[in-house]
Amino acid sequence: MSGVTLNKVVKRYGNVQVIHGVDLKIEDGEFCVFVGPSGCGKSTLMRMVAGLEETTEGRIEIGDRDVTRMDPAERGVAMVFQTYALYPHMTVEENMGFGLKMTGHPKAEIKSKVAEASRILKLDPFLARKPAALSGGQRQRVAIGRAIVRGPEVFLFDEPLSNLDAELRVEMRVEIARLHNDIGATMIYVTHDQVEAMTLADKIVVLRLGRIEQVGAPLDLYRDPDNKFVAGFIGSPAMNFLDAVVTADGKVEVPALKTSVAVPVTLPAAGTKVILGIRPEHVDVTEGDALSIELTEALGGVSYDYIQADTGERLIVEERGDHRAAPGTRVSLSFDPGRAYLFDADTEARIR
Amino acid sequence: MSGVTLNKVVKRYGNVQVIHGVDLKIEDGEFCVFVGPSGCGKSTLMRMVAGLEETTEGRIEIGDRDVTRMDPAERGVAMVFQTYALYPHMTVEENMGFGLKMTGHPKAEIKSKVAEASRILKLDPFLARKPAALSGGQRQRVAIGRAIVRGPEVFLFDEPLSNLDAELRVEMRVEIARLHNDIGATMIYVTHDQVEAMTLADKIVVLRLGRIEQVGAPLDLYRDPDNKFVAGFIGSPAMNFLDAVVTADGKVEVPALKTSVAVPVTLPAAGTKVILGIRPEHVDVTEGDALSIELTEALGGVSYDYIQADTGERLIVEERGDHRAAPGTRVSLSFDPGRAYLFDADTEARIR
Amino acid sequence: MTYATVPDTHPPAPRGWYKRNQIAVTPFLFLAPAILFFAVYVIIPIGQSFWISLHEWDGLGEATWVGTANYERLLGIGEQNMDRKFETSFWNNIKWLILYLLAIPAGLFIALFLNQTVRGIRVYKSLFFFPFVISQVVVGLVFSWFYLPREGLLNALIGLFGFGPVNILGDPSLATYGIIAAGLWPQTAYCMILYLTGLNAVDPEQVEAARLDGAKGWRMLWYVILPQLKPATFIAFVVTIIGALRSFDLISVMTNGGPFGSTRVLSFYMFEESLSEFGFRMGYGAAIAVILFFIMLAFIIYFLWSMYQDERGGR
Amino acid sequence: MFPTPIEKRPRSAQLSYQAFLPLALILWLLPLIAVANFSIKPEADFVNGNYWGMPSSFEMFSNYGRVFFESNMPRYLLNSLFITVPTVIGAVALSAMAGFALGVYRFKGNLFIFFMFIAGNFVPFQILMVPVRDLTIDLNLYDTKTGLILFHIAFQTGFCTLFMRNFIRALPFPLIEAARVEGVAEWRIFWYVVLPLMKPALAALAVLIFTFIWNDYFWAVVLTQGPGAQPVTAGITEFNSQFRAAYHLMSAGSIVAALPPVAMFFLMQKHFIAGLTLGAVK
Amino acid sequence: GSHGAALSGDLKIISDMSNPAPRAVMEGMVADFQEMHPDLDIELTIVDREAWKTQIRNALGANPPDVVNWYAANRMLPYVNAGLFADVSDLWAEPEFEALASTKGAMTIDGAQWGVPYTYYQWGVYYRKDIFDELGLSEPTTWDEEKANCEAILASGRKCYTIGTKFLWTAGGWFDYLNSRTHGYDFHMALARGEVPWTDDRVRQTFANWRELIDMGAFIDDHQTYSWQEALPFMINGEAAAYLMGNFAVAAFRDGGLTDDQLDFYQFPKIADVDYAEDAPTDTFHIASGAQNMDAAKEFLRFVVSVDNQTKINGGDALGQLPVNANAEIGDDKFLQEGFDMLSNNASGGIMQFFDRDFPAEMASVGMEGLQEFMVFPDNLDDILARLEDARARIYE
Ligand SMILES: Nc1ncnc2c1ncn2[C@@H]1O[C@H](COP(=O)(O)OP(=O)(O)OP(=O)(O)O)[C@@H](O)[C@H]1O
Ligand SMILES: Nc1ncnc2c1ncn2[C@@H]1O[C@H](COP(=O)(O)OP(=O)(O)OP(=O)(O)O)[C@@H](O)[C@H]1O
Ligand SMILES: [Mg+2]
Ligand SMILES: [Mg+2]
Repeated sequence: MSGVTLNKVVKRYGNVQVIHGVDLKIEDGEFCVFVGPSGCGKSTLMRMVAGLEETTEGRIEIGDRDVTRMDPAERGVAMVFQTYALYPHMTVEENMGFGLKMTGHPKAEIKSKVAEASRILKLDPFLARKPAALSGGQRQRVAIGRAIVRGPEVFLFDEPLSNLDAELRVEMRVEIARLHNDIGATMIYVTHDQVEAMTLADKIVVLRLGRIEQVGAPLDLYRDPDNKFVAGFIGSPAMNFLDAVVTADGKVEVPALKTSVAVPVTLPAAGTKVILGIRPEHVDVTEGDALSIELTEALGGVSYDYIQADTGERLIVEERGDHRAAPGTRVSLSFDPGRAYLFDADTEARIR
Repeated sequence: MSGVTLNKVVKRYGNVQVIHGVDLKIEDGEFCVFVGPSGCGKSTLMRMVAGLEETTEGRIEIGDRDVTRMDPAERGVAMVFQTYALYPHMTVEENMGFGLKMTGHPKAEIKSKVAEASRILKLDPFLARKPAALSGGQRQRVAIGRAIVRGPEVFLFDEPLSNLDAELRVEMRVEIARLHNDIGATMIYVTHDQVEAMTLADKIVVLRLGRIEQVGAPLDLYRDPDNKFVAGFIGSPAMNFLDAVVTADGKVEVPALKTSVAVPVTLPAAGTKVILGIRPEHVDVTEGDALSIELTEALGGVSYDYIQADTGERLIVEERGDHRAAPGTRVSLSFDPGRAYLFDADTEARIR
Repeated sequence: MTYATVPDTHPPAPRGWYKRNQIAVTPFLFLAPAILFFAVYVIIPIGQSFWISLHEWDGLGEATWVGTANYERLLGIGEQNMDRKFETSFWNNIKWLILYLLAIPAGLFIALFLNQTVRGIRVYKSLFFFPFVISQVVVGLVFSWFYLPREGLLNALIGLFGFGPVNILGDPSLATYGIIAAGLWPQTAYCMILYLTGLNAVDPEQVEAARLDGAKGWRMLWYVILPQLKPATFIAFVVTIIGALRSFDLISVMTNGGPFGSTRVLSFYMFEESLSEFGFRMGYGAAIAVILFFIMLAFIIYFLWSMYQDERGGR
Repeated sequence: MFPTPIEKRPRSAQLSYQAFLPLALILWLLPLIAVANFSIKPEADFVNGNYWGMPSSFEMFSNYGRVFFESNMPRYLLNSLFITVPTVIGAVALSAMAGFALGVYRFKGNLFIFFMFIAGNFVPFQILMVPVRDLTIDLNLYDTKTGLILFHIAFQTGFCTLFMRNFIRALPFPLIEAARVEGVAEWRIFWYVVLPLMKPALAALAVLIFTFIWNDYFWAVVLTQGPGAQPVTAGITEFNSQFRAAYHLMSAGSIVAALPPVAMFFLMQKHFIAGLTLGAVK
Repeated sequence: GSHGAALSGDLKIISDMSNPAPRAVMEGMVADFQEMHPDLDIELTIVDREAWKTQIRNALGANPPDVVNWYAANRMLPYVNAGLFADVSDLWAEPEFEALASTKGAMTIDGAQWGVPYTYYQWGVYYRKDIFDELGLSEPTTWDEEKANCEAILASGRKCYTIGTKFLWTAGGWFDYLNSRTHGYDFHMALARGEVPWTDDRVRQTFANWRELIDMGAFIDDHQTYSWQEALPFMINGEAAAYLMGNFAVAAFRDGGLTDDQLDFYQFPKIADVDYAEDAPTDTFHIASGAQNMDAAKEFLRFVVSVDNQTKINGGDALGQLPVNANAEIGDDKFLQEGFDMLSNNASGGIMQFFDRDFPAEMASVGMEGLQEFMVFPDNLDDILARLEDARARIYE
């Protein structure tokens, strides 16, 4: 068993607390993605699992072992860094074999393990090259290969793809997904990228200011966010938020849209201020005079309308097919009230 | 008039020719985007317009002036660099006014021009700061401001947004579009990013190995690519390409799909090898047994199926709504043959 | 000097020659003073030294052409013996070259020791750098007192452990080592500062990756840190070699070449032959300098070659 | 960071490190401490063989007073200052310009000229001795500060140019291109864009050159004589003969001679390290 | 001549009289001369004596000073040959200079005179009278007495002789005496002129004599690390009993705290039956041939050798050395009197200028290095002599 369990884990730098008692259970073989805004503590948390940062309080277990105070090398984890952190003076082969060499494995074993990993990652033609002679994607693969070779129980990835260009990012993302399918090890993955989080994760952990906001499967978070923060964070383009107020007749009045909608949730008292959230892909543009189109971006298969309400609020609407409305056009918007979300204006908690 | 005209423009570094006689006319006030794979010469071409690289052969005109041998300073162009290239020791205000100061403009004039630009770009609160105290997006705005202040005829942008994170990139992209609307100057823009190219451009220039592959409006390129390279380059995810062969009955047989389709174009002789292209958004997954789903990525509003044919060829299919097919499922694919493209297997030219 | 190129559609005003060729001409204007100085004081004198080395000249009167006689005498070509002083100087130079390199590991060691972030560490770093800032003349004096045969601190210290007094600078078999040790002191400080700056630039993620890979202590140092310190090592190597071949001040202050010439090195010998109290053999001295120059040339070429390799990747 | 930051090690390791640090420093600086000790001793201590013990009486003021008032030391110090400061300014200015030309422009012979500077800098300078001495005499600059300054500037330019050029190379080139596109004349790019960014390098070089020149002995002996122009390194030999084996005075003199570069280093050390990092060990 | 005529302009003097007593003398001389010629602008530079030995050449190049210090005999030969010293034979033709006749030879090259002496001094053995008294010893006159004395001193836990050979020339003094006492002045000078091979048995005999002392342990240890000044404390502290040195050392002894009761002097004893030859080096002033103010320079030289000045500067409270002008009074200092007496009456063999002035420069340099080595490693003698012989063959060719 090699799941990872965090138990009331706390990290302090001097007096500054950056991780506030995180509890988390990652199952054996699970692909867990940490997301959250910059500075929320994603990297710190991962590095605590790796042993690169000391854990101030709490316990970290890998499998059944308490690793809280262990050396990084003894934890059975491997890490892939954002900058790859390849040793520039070693060849690809030496890079991959370095960990085994340090732990005193016989040469023949190292060779066969490296060969195996390079086969999986299609790195054979580059084994004798130095990292400087590789492209970004190849370097990234070497970094992963270096992790694989050591046969760790847990893989850690800290924004492994953010230094690659868009095309390669897609390619490597698919490769990492395949890798997880193939070797089935537990993986923890930090990313900024919506798409990576949604597509790779078995479980997404949304962090904010050193605390967990919500944990769940990607589509669960997408469909059923616990609060405005998670709702706004998951999904791209981000959910539109509009100020609204509960009316006496059990509806929600949205000034920006110049209409009221009947959202099927247990509404608070009339007059309560709420926030209505609706995703760009769930809104349709209809003829009307409520709002005006500011700008339209057509990407071929899909296009985005940037719409400004007379209240000054802005929305994005996604349209399928290839059309391009002229800026300045007046329109109305319609959507299925069942796909709208309501949040408390103060606590930002979801109203269900 | 300040369009830009390139006339048989050639660039050689020593013996290596990197631009092979490019002819291009950019109209006054047009937003022209250069795209192409890395190393194809986008930056080189733009820097030749700026005068930062010498033009080996050919002529470059801005408006009516032949600028081919002019110093950068005299061409009336302004450039925004990928790394912003702000002067770190000067405040925002000094950065923006530096060019004018150096060319001997009176102080009052500089001040008013800088004020105007910073108003447009909402930089007023930061005028007294040094670049180090600004966020990435703000720095990018200062770089643009510096370009605006000089009132150039032509703006040049070399991947101006690639150092920003995803969210900011979207924001700044919209801002650049607004800027172009507002000041209406000629702009040349280099990018790797599909979305930027599609949304910003009046005209996209697709480059490959120092040659122009196709020039046209974004949706024209999307709908009507001249060759396989352009078809594959424009649109995201990229178009799927499948080996096919013309049959005697005027259809096209696609082994990967285990079917033949009647593509409404002038077909070459039966037996000719062709390539069939179809965009992920134009394919539907139906029940069947022709191919198998390898992997599914659900992003919430949209999901992608990675599908492998028995021939080994791979396809991506975009599906709306949130579903997630289990890997391994056998399926068939259907699409409107009118949306398919055919390319010559050898020349890769479009068959129309 | 200001001129206005308002970017507008007016045809540009006719421009001066300089303005038209600004980018091509500027580098030479900027280089001119440096090149002038350098040529007059360095490049041309090197040639002149070659020329002088082919003459016999007392530095006062007329020079007489003697061809390669000076070199033949130095190297013992023909029936004469090799110049003994030259031989001693040469081997001493070799000792300097080899032993001086100890400054590199020593500097690295101290740099590693000081590469921490405790309170006041900056002051410590500066104080450790101290010896480098001090003139070699003073270092030489200090060490010659340190070595004094009777009153020297060194003898006081080894006396504590029951060892008899040694007269390091008076013993021809030890004197050179004693001077080298004195030279190592500031040189180690120099290497230390180079390594400290080098350690600053070590990629922390690589260190972390290596920690995950199970590398620790010496093995971390050897396999991961040292390769990253290569640029620092390179510079340290270069400055140490230069320092070793130039070792003049220390010898002149500490032993003046003695006892009976046992601490001479080539640079000192050439000074002695051409400009010292009894030295009136400019040609001979120049010949020694030329030989020293050729030894150095090996290092210069090595250095330039490495730089050239680096440059080929650059813009 | 390597080695492992001490604050991540056990408390005991931290304490012993903190304790060992001053100890190591004392050992390292032992020769200097001894000299400092010498310089405040009365002459009697040396007669009585009390070389290394505590001073029997505290004679700092009288010893240093004699250095300043009974010898040419003050003149030598001033000479050193008047030699060192113009040299630093000259060498830094020349090499900043040369470094700019070599670092920014692509032209034929760029690398050749650059390598010439490097090679010249690594030449054993004794080879220059005779011709430079003759040249200086011919220029009527023998035994003048100007003669020394001119030579030092020329010789240091090699090293400084290497340093400056590498530093400028490490600057983002688009900064220069941006200025060019903005219509800034080349020399103004140097003055307004490049020079301000080179401040750390200028500071680091200034400190290095200051120490090099201040401590120069060889050329001082070759190109000057007497307190009219000689710097303190050469002057100290006169001083030493004047006071023969008076260790207390010689020590005081040595310390006085060593102090200015030390002060310079302490004042500039922040920039010094920053500049070195970028220039030498990039 | 311009006797008494008003002098004006600049007069640049570089002097190597840098030790405390000579320094004061030099400054005093310039002050006196200044007083005599108030319109003259005198610029005096005093340079370290050791450093001056290398700097003089640079100084005499372009833009030279008017007057410089140097040494007589062979030591001035290169500068005379190079035409850097002005011919001052006209001065020597003046009647006042007849009183300098005894030093004329040392100032003469190619029949002309190239400078004037300002002082000379005897060499001899300075010793601690109090220690001799304590041990019941008396001044030795023969080699055997010398050795016997030394035995006694050694037995008392002291060294016989202090010496500092770091700058080599002190060993030259020992050789001058040992060689001339063993084989006579003429042989010594023949050796200096390169007419005798260093491997000659007679030379070996000289070294054999020297070795007797070395093997006894007569010299202080580690002398190769000390300059002559650094060797002084050994005698001042009573760790060594004697110092073979020039008379200029007396001032230093006195500075070091030795009283005239403790300090005494004897002539280097007889070894073989040859006439005594004595080292009495002459220090000199010269005019650079490029001097700007030749009149003033010559006047200064006249002043230097004048009777009054000679009396004044060589007095016991000044240099404490011997005047070069026969009409000058010799200081009433006991060492001066003894020395003058010795040189006048007991140096019938001849006057030597000193090793580094009698031997050509290059030979002197190689030779003194060999002497120093011999003093530390007497067993290396054969090798040393072979080396010196090698040098002799080349240098005098
Ligand atoms: N050594 C340190 N000392 C003090 N605070 C630190 C230190 N390292 C990190 N922090 C703080 O801890 C918080 C979490 O940092 P962390 O790097 O984990 O964020 P992150 O979520 O990975 O951000 P990003 O997405 O930008 O990588 C930040 O507020 C950061 O300022
Ligand atoms: N100084 C140079 N010498 C030789 N070849 C060069 C030089 N600069 C660029 N090249 C070559 O010119 C070609 C075009 O380079 P350019 O920088 O214009 O590509 P790009 O399209 O901008 O690529 P990217 O998207 O990576 O920025 C490349 O193949 C490059 O290797
Ligand atoms: Mg992070
Ligand atoms: Mg580019």
